[in-house]
Amino acid sequence: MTETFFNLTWLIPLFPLAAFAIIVLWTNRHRLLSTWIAWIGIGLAWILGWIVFFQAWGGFEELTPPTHKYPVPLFSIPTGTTSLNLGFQVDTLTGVMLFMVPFVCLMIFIYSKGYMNYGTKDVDPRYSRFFAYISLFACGMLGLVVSDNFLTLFVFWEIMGLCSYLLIGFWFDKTYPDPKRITPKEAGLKAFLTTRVGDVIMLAGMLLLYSQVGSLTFSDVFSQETLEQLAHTYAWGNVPWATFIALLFFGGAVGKSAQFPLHVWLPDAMEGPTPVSALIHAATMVSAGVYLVARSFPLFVAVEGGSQLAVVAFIGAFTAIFSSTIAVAQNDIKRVLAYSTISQLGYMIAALGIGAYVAAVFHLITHAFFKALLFMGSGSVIHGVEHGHHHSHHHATGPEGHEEEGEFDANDMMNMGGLLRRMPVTGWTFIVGALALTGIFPWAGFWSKDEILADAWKTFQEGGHFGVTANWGFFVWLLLTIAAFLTAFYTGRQIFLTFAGKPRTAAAEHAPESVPSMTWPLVILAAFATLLGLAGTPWANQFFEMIGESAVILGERLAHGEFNLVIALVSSGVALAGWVVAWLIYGFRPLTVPVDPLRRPLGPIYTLLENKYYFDEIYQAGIVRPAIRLAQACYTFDDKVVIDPIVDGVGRFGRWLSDWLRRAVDNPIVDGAVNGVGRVTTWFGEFMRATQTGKVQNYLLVAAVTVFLLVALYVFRTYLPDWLSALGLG
Amino acid sequence: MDVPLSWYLVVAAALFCIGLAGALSRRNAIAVLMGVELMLNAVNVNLLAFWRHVEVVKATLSGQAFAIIVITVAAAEAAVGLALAIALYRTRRTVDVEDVDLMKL
Amino acid sequence: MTVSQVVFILLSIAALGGALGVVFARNLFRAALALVLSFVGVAGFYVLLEAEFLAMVQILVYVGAIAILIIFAIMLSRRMMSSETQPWNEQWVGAVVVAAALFAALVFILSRVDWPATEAQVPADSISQLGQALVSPDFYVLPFEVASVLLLVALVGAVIIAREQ
Amino acid sequence: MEYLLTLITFTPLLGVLLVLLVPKDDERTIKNLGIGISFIPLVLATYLWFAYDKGQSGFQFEFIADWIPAINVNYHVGADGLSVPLMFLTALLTTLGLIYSSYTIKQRVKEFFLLFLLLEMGMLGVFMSLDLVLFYVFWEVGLVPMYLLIGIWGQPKDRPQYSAIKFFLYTLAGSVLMLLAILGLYFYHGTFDIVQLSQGLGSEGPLGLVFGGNSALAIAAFWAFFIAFAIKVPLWPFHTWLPDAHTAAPTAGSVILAGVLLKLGGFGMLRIALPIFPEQFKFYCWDVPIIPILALLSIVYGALVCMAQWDLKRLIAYSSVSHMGYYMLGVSAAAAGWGVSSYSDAAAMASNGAALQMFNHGIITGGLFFLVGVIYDRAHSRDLALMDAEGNPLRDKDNKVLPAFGGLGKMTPYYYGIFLVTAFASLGLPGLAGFWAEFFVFRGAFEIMPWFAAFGVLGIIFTAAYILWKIVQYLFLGDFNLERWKEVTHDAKLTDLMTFEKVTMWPLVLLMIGFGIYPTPLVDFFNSFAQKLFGG
Repeated sequence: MTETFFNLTWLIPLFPLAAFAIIVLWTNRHRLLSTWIAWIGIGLAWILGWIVFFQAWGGFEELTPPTHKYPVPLFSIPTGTTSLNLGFQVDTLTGVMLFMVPFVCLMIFIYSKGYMNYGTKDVDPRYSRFFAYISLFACGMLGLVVSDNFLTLFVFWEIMGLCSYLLIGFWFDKTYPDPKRITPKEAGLKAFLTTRVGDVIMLAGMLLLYSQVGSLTFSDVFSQETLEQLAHTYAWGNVPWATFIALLFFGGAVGKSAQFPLHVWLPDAMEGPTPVSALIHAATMVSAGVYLVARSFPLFVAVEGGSQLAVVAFIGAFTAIFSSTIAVAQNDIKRVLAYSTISQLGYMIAALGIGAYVAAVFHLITHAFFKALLFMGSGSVIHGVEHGHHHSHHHATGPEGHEEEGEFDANDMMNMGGLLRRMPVTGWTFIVGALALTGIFPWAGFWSKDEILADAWKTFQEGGHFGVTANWGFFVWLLLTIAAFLTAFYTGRQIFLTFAGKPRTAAAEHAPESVPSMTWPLVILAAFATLLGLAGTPWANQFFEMIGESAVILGERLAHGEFNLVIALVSSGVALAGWVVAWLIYGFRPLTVPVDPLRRPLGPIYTLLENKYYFDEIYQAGIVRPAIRLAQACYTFDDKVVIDPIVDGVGRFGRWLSDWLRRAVDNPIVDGAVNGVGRVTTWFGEFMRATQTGKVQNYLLVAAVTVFLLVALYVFRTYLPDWLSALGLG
Repeated sequence: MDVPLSWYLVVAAALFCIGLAGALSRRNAIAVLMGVELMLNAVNVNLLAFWRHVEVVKATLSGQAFAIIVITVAAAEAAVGLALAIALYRTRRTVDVEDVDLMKL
Repeated sequence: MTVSQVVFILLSIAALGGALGVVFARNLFRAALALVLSFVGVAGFYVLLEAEFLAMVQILVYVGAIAILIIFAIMLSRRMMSSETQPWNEQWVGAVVVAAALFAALVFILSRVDWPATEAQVPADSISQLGQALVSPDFYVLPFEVASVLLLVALVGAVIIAREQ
Repeated sequence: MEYLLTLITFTPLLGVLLVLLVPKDDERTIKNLGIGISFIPLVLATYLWFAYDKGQSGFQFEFIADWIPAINVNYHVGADGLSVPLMFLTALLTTLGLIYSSYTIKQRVKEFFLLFLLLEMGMLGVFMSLDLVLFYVFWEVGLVPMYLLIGIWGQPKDRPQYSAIKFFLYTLAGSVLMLLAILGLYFYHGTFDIVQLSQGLGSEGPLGLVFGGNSALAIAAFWAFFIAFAIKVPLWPFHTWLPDAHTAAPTAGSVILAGVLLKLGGFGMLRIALPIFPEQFKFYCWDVPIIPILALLSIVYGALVCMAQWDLKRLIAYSSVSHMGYYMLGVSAAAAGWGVSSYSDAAAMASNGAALQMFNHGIITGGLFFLVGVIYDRAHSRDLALMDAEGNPLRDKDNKVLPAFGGLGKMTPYYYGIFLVTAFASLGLPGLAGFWAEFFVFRGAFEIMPWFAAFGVLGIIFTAAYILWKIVQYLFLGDFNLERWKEVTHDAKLTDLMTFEKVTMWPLVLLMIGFGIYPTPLVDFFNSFAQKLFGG
């Protein structure tokens, strides 16, 4: 197979970019046209992306070096005598990302048409702009995966950050009567600033890497010699540059993938429209952090047994369990999924931390499909409930119609119930997604999650690769297994609260099924969520075949756990247990009142979980408010107390000095003399005034007299001595 | 040279002083202007006399050139002066400089 | 007494007499005619000084242009010619005294200086030399040009001033 | 060709003379004439941009003529990679400023256009000067028009006289120091020629060491130049004239002030202070790192002060302090890397970044001031929140600040879009022009002075915070409240961008996006300059 299409890879992100530009500049007023332009943009990207993917799957036999395929420089920037080359590349990691990203994007683009109420009277006033933004976002994500260097990767990374900001704050005019509830505009700001912290750390790492290596191109950075050099030169003490830079990169991943402690932005990002949540905050952007760690994995493993992998494993595993506990006590259907996302990203990060590279990437891909499915399902539910609410509100005659507009929260699972009957397609696809998420055989999540757990267990049993110690393997396995139980529990809780039982509000009672443009993507994604796992079964692991090759540089050391029946049974058992517990609490006796039955027995722990361990409050009090206070102090210092007063003081001193000089020196002495002259002049002027007749000949006469006097003066000066001597007086 | 330099100078001085007296004493603006013309003529006589008796040795022509410039200025002055006189006459029906003392407020 | 000296004395009489006529004539028109006489006398001086070109210029510009201009001006404002008012102002005594005193002082100084006399001849091509000097960048082209600009400005100015509003 | 620079610089003077001839009631002619004339330097500067050979590092379009031969002052002009983009920037911002002002300046139109063109001449002259006296003369020429622009056309409530005097005296104080240093250089070396002075002062150069190795004199002269330029940049703690001047100046004046006048200081650092006093500059950046510390303070402190501002224009003025701090950090890193062969590329990158920061700050902050002018022209108010008498924001019962505007994103989407691009360019979003400057500054700094760089990147976070939190959120986000708008603006009409405002903004936006995506043409210029200074 020829590699012709690899040369066109750089076009993939340009299609959505063109769509963005066209919509913003020209077709903003025309909704249907904008929709189609966005669809065509992402559709072309999808077609080309899959062509490239299948070619990459076919292999790169004749190309060397084997890891970073097809680096093509697009342009360069001069940097002193050298220059910085930027371009794109294709390798198998890029390939699988190109399999997942444009396809999921396409599904979500199609879904968005219905979600933004195209063709109804409720159509969003900024409908076209929404498609422009998500097109730009798609450009960012696709650009990220085809970059051949850290710089353009960072550029697209930040463009996604921008889109995330714009899309979370898409309904920036929304306000809530509850002042404590975060509004979309604040959520957008919070997301941008929080990820910015991680980005800056990553930028620092990138710049240090650039300083050390002199290049940012992957093939240069990940060459064997460079890695050796980075592993054996030291930033300070005994911290090698490789470790230090890898940790800084991980900082970026923590921000983008919402890992502890920078996880706070993701749940609030659910204020954005649901397709955004599905697209950015589940399927693609948040997995960019994982992608970054996977992409720079050679750097992470350059130092055998360094602390960087331990940090990654710890953060990942801790985040996985930490956020799944929070998810248990959330009532907002999207927030549950948000915490679930954080938790699943934790899985991937933890997998990378123990060297389970392939398993992490595999989970990234499967997770993208089923989490997008879940989010879009939840969006469909919310959409339905909102319509049901409007419907009941407008047509209600009974007392239930008197709910205050605005008080009603369509996201709240306590307001739902019994929706499976009202929205069958949404309901069943949601359940498929939930099964995939919880890792029930044979759905996709089972295979990918199981591979991570098996790898962790294997690390515990046989010792890890890359110097990961066996105990880390156990630690990760244990935490992830507990997290698997919690995942099943909160997912089950979600299903039972939403779909089972009887509707708890009039809104849920009247919720209609969504339009076909919303349900069809659900069905397609459900199919993928069911079947995709078969790509990575232990018996025919196509996925490993493909991805494993992209990490050949890691040599024989790449972890690949064989299928371990015991582990599979344990994790499946744990997951089933979670479902069962959820059923016992929420499904066996469906809720009739909107109060969680766990609230009372868990008491303060439930409050703690409900308030997300008070992280927002801690950050607010510990970082945001001190920063604002510091800013205020600086301004006071600047304008009121020190700097400007000094400047003004110097000015005032100058004025005082001149004033003093005027009073002490000028007035009595200089001015006295001047005034004297002035008085004489006045007197003389009075006298001379008489001579001012205004007649020109008078003046002329004075001039003539003067001339005469001057001549006479000359005569006297020259000849007076002669005359005197002639008179005998000399 | 038959006519000594001093003769010219004395005549020029006389011409100048007569012109001066005219400029100072006539009431009519045009007559004043005529006096001024006489003074300028006296200057020219001086310039050319000095040229003939002093400068001609150096074979340069400053005196003549100066004289031409002076004539030019005189012509310009006469043109503007007469224009003023006519304008004055038109607006105030007089050309008596005694009556023109607008400069004194 | 050479011929030149006799001619000089005659010319002096014409020039100074004309000048006195300008100052003392009651009738303005006559004063203007006396001015012409004086100008012609001065032109004669120039001939004596072997500055023939200047003599011609004197005749052309002063007699031909300025004097005629003055006469025109006098005739344009006819009432000026009437001599019912005193032609001299009240400071005429002072003017005469100052003029006389200045003349005395000047003559005194002139008498005290030993004036040089030269036997050098005026070069035959002095007129062409003068022409070249006037337009040569090494000599007088700048004053020459400035003078022409001055004439232009005076021309424009005179027209604007004298124009009917 | 050798007259090109002279032509560019003095065409505005021709414009001044022509505007003088137009009667002052004929405002239409004055405006058209002023704008038309200002296009000539713009076209010529664009021509210069393309005619300049980026492959060479020396001065091009050089022209030298006697000016005051008695003291060896020459009319010596020339362009290199540093000055060409800045001249283009100056010409562009002047034209845009005049276009904008022709719609917004209502009183004393003739004087305004006249002074503006005079100002342009002064600024262009500084960029082309290669003789210290010429440099100094142009430097001062720019001062007076700006003083008058602030003083006459300032808003009465912003204390324009105070601000103008402060601006004038502050800059003049620096100028006096600079003049003394220029005279010192002349008395010692006998020349005012920048090229000779900056080539000659290495130990092998024809002029020997600066001041013959007399370090006390050299240090004094260095600081004299440095402070003069630092005031103009402005570097903390010499910055307090800036917020006042910006606040008081009319919109186009603020644009020029931020877009070009600040660059004069930056230009001086790279044209004079660094090439003539490299050892001294290096000493205070590396051995005794005073200058990078001041740069860091400018960055972080400037950004923090922004967060405490409620006056939009003042906020952006302080953001200039912060942004020019990045510039200064780049210059310090470049100076610290001067003469060390292993740092030659890093120093070149830092210098490229600094120069890029000058250019980008010019288009971005210039654009921001235009955009502030847009809202000010409509609302006649710049406060982001409702303020009490002491100048503190009012709060509602939930202790939330009451925004004065809000929701403009919904009402004026065009304005919002343009503002958003400019704001994100300002916070250094990759893909827009501002990023590359920060990237290269930090790239150089991380290699040469990593600790300073590490502190400096904190500024990026604060920058994002004040721009998104303070500006974008308070102006555009939230719901539009018609009652409050009427109360704040006394029933003014709210319209989206008008054509002349779009005409003014689009060139800048296109430059931001264009150089954000493909910065190479611009970096080529600066790199050719950096190669001359740091090239191996």
